Amino acid sequence: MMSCTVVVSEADFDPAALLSQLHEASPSVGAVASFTGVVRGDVTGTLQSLHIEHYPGMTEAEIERIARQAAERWPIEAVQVYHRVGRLALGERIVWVAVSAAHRGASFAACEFVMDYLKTRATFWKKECFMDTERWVEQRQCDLDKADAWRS
Amino acid sequence: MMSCTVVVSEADFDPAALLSQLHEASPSVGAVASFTGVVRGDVTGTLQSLHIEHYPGMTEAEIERIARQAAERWPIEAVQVYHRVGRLALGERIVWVAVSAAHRGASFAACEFVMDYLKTRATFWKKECFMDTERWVEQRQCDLDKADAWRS
Amino acid sequence: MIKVCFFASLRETLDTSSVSLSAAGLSCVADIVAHLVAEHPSWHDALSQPNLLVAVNQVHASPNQSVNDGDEVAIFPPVTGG
Amino acid sequence: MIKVCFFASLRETLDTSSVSLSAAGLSCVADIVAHLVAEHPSWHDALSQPNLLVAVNQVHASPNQSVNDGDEVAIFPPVTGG
Repeated sequence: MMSCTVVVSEADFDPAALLSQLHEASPSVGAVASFTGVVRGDVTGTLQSLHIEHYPGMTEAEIERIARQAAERWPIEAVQVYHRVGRLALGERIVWVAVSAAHRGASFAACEFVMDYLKTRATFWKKECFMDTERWVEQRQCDLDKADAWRS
Repeated sequence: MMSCTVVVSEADFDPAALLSQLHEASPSVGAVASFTGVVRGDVTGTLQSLHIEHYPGMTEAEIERIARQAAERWPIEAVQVYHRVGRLALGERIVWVAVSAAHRGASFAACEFVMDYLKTRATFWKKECFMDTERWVEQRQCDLDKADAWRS
Repeated sequence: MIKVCFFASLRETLDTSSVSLSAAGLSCVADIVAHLVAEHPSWHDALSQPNLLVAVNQVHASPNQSVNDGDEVAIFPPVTGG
Repeated sequence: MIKVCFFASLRETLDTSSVSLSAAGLSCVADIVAHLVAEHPSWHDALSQPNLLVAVNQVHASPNQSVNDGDEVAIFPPVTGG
């Protein structure tokens, strides 16, 4: 039975503690793949921060559905998803996805799968805040393509 | 210019500090994919520890060659590889590979590429230590197949 | 009653987080949208954006999904998390 | 001189970490292996394992790679790190 932890919060998370939880949870864990998303500066260097809104309740439920789909496709032990909301400065962590498994292939594939579907299905919205203006981020076609690619 | 850090040591490493180094290094880092390998219990439950031997000098040079190949294939910012040697108990970390990039696709692909080639080209050898016997681990065909798959 | 929630740019454009509607005569999400536009003509353009997504009871849904009294419906732009 | 290093199970079987050989008459890695077997007949089986790998100056190499005085040659079983 796969374990699944989903946390949406304004607070930061501690990757080291999260990794330890995964590999100390079970002697059959041999591999942990993880992904950290970070607020990246824009090309003009004028981005000040991001503001992230979400749909409380649905967000967590949708991420858990994505994690369950991953567990149906690959033999994995546990999935962790932490996603921050509210205001985030440049360089701050936004998202953490980690997947533990006996073997690395499953952990890598499931981790990337969860990230790709999170991008296209989890109910978060990012607003970019500049010195004197704000702008909602548009969904990127390449993110839709990545998620679609898992169907084949 | 990609930055590459390779450390082979008996000492443990701190994933949190390593992750922070990567995403604080550059404002253009938006994604960090990482992999942690852990000493996994065997099916009989009798494995006590691993002993890892390596070829000092060649190991580090070979891993750096692998990282450079990854940087030629994908737009990545930095690669970290930490690999432990000596005696490791069940549940201890063996290996850490982390790759930072602007975008997640490159970080995931390069991280898995480095792990797959590390498995088949980096000069480490694992010995499994049981209560009353020891046994050198045999290379697995599926690891060779994974590395070969990157050629196509 | 059916609760209808708006998020992100749509919430800002409508200047409304949610509304409650009587379920009478509303059989699917598209009916709700038509009803909202009839009540608020100024919402027409925002609610006609072709890329809007909908959820019913916190699950992704299509505009022709049926709705019932007590449901929570959400309408929002494409998601951009991660 | 050419230094020849052994690792892991091969090091244990030969009970030797490394040997130094005069480079005279040794033109490639395969020559070195033949020379070692001639000097140590008991090493024949261990050095005849078909899956052994070689490196010259800490770079993966094939058995027919040429060697020169001062080179460091290594012979080892398939690697199993990570």
